[in-house]
Amino acid sequence: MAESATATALAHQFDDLEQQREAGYLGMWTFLVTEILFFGGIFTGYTAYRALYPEAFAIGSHHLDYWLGTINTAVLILSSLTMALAVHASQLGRRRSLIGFLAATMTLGTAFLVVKWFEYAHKFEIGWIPGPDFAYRGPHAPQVELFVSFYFALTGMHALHMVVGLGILAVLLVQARRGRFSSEYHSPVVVSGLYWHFVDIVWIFLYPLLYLIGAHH
Amino acid sequence: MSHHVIPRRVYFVIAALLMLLLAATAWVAELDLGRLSVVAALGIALVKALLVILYFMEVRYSSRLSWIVAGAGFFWLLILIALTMSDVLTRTAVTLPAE
Amino acid sequence: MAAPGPSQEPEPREHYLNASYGIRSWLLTKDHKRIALLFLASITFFFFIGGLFALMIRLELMTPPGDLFTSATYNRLFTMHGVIMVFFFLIPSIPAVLGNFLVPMMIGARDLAFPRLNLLSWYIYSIGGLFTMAVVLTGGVDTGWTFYTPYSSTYSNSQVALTVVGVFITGFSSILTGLNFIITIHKMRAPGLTWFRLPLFIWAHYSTSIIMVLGTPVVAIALLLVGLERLLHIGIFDPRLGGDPILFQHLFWFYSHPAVYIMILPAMGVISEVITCFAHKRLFGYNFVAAAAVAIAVLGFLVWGHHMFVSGQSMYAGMIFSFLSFLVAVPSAIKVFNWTATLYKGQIVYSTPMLYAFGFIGLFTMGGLTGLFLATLGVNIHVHDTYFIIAHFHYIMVGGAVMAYLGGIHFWWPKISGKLYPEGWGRLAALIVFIGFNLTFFPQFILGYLGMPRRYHAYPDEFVVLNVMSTAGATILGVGYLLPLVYLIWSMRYGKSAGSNPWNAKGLEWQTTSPPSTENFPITPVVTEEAYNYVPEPIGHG
Amino acid sequence: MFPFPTFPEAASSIASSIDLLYLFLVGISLLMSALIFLCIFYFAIKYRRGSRADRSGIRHHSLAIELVWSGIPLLSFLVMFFWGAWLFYDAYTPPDDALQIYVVGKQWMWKIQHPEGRREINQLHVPVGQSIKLTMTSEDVIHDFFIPAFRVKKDVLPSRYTSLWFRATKTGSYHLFCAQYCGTNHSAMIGQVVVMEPAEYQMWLAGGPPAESMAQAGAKLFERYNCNTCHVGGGRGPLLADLFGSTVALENGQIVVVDEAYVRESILLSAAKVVAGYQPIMPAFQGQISETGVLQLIAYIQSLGGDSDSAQP
Repeated sequence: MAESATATALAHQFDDLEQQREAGYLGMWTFLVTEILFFGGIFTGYTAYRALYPEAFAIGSHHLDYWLGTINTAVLILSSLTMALAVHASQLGRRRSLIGFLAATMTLGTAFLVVKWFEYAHKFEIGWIPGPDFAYRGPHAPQVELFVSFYFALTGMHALHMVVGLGILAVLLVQARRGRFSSEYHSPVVVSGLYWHFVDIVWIFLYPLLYLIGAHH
Repeated sequence: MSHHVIPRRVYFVIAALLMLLLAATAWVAELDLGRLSVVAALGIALVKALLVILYFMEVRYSSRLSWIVAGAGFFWLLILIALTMSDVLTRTAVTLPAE
Repeated sequence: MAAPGPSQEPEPREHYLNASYGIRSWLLTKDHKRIALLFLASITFFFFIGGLFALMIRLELMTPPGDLFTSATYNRLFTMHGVIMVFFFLIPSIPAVLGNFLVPMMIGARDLAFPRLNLLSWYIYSIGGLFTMAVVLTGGVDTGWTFYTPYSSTYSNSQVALTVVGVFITGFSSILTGLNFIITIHKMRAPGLTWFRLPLFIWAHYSTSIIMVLGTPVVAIALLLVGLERLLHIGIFDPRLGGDPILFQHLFWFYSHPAVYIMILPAMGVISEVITCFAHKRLFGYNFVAAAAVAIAVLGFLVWGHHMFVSGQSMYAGMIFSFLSFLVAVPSAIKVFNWTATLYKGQIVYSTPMLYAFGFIGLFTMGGLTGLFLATLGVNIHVHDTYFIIAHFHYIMVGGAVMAYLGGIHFWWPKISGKLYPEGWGRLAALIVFIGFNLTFFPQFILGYLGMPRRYHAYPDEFVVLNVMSTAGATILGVGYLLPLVYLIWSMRYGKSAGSNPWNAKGLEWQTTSPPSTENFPITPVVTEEAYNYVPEPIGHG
Repeated sequence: MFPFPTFPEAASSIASSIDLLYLFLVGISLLMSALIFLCIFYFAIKYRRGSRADRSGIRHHSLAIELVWSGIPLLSFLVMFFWGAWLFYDAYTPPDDALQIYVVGKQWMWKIQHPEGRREINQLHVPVGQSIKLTMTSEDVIHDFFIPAFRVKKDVLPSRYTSLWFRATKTGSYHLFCAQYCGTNHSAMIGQVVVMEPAEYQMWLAGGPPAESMAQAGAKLFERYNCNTCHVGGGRGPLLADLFGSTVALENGQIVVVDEAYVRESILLSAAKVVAGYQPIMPAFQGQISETGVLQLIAYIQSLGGDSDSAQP
């Protein structure tokens, strides 16, 4: 281990890099646990209302764009793959492929948000926005509005996490270009990777819960 | 976390599995399974999440403590949902499921 | 008796307080001890703001009609009192001040695992606090600290959104503190400091951190949804759409009941330290007291529905929650019995912190026992939402948590400031607080069973005598709280030098200088013995 | 003994049993706290620093003692739980012969209507010795109907019915409070429960401005909203005679009991639970009929016969 690199990377409160690395890893996991419960609050509401109003939730789900949801799921899974590869590159100290995979992850993440943008824009166009002007007037209208509220709360919160994730990746990218990371010191990449995968996992649950209720077509 | 570096091949295999499971989710949703379709959809999602957690997030190669931390999050979520539903589902005893 | 004399030992030339100067050295500090003092200043500010609101509430309630304030003002007073005291004083009180200062020192570490997050935690708290002060200055909020929907989401015409944002932000401060403690306690203990050698203060903070990390996000999202419903019509709790106001109560109490344990567990940790020191004896049943802390943290998450027995929650769920609530009372009882047993054959010194500890046990016992009344379904129907409940939770939160907080501040004041506080004044203040507290809140148990509902601006004439008693007690209590503020500040300048260990206490924090250096210990200490390994002194000594 | 009240009046059939449990808890609490306080005082004095008390044989742990002092409280807690749960069940399960009275809460008043038609505000007149069941709902926020002398209380929710029952045992006038904070004039949302002899109650019912019964008022609403075009013959909607309290099968195969909550939902959100064999063609009346109106319609449908006792959550 290079003496100078260790000295700059090691914070004074830790005894060695290993301790520091484990603390960072566990710290992020603990943070993700709070995130699980943060989304969990809305999921609990979703569970309760879906049990109470199954028909309304099916109607609401049928009106979502099934294909956009599916494509976005695939995009996010791919981005998780590139993120995992970025972490892998950082562990081996391969700077160029680290930069490449970080950029790929950001591209996929942005693609997800662009698709989301079009989905939201369409909802605004047809007036599927909770509130006094909610456009749907068919059967179960109030409860369908509840479903749409959940749709926006869940996907909005998820999109917000994506935006934060993109910000983190941007910082990593800059640092990677400056050569901050090495096979000894790459905790920030690993820890940010955990966050990115978590956001992916949330979507893995959102996809069937929002887009796939009841049989389609 | 450990110094263990997972071979790149593993990541590709996992990603391929995830894509397959995505196709499976979409396919299962087309079938008319009634109540079982929720179970199937969530079951597949759970498997996908586990794959991501164990391999992409490398929990499989980590200390027991990270297993506990990750597990605690889901366990507490289960507490929240289960006890809330113990109220919601029993509030009016008048709605009976069809036999 | 046994007040420590001035220390012969010279004060350290350089310590964390004089290591650097200037406002920047404080606002950009990463030293856990300085951050603790930043928190101390902020929460003291909020404590007296919240206390001021309490005093105004009590003044209004001196007479049956609502004659001092309008009902709209009165509703804002009790809401602001609750919001400030719960979210901006009680929850951060012991963890963010004493915990921040002591957790690294007690485990022989140089700092917390994430010092920058720790500083961030204080900034987040302060931003949340600024929002709350903005609410106070722009007309206040009138939903009660519980923010029940649909009143908060649709009907209230007050600063609900701003308040909700303030509380939401502050929640992250709490999460970061808890996260920091968990990682620090896991990863940074000194060599030889095994889990069952940890001081109980550490066990208490570990348990509290679990609750902070697991509970806070749920109330955060619940409040965020209320805010979104007000601002963007995301109507998840809107009954007109078939939304369920009781769902909000579930999400709210999933955190807010365990939040009581966020307040009381660290208090219990303080009491374990104080009692062992001033009984000069090892704690009776260490393993049970430690396990009880974790048990309270876990079981505490299973009982939230006891706030909703009359809310329209199903009868079946009510019974589950009642049963689980009784279970969580067992570990609390275990703790009280073990503290009492620790006194047996001890060498007890009636110092100020010990007086607070006695007060804590007494008041916490009464608070805990009246909690059983509330967990009992049949009785809960009658006392729910009456002054009985007000009295009960003040016995826990003020009689318990605040007594322990004050006891802890006195106990570690020599370590924090390097100075001794005036012992005579300390004991006097402890006595005044105890008397004032009981006079304020005991009559409220009777009022509650008589049926006086909480959050009432005006009340029927027959309740007046008990209310006057309560108000009289509140003024005494106010004096009791002002005294320490005065003499502790006084002692910072004029107090006698404390020396590194004025109480002859065990524990790593007493092995370093007072005040400690920025790095806490000159060399990392090695632990070779159990916690509280006090050796009985020969009889007749001292 | 004191120049102020220390114990509330007990004027309902369950009041004394709740008081008994309360006093049991007070007794246990006194016992426990006396035990702890005496120990603390005794130890603090006897073992003060410098005293010559014998301190030999100090122990720092004892599994047996720990088990005893966790086991005994646990047992007494179990007694409290079962006793409390049993009373809770009684207090919230109305008897079959209870007289129905309807309560609507709104900021900041209680609107009450008796089935015979007499209405009152912030006052509730009831006969002594007769079980009364209140069916309650709110027009805005959550309220809570609390009668301390009867030891009963229940939240009153918007868009939902909750119920409360009691049997008054003493004539007189008692406090009625709103116990769930409901906004600016929460503390003014109070009133009186007047318990009268049955004969007096009958006279009181007959007094006041001449009023039609709730069922009659409901029948008028039934006509005004043209409900009869579908629900009386015609076959487009279910017939309502002898319907209340029975069970019906829904489109999705569920079986529901036709109770207050179901009728309310079917009027306001008509498409929510359509009876099997009918089309969801009924307009939703949400926002058009007041909560009081809905209660009158329910009373009318009840008056058309059916087993009205069995239907209550």
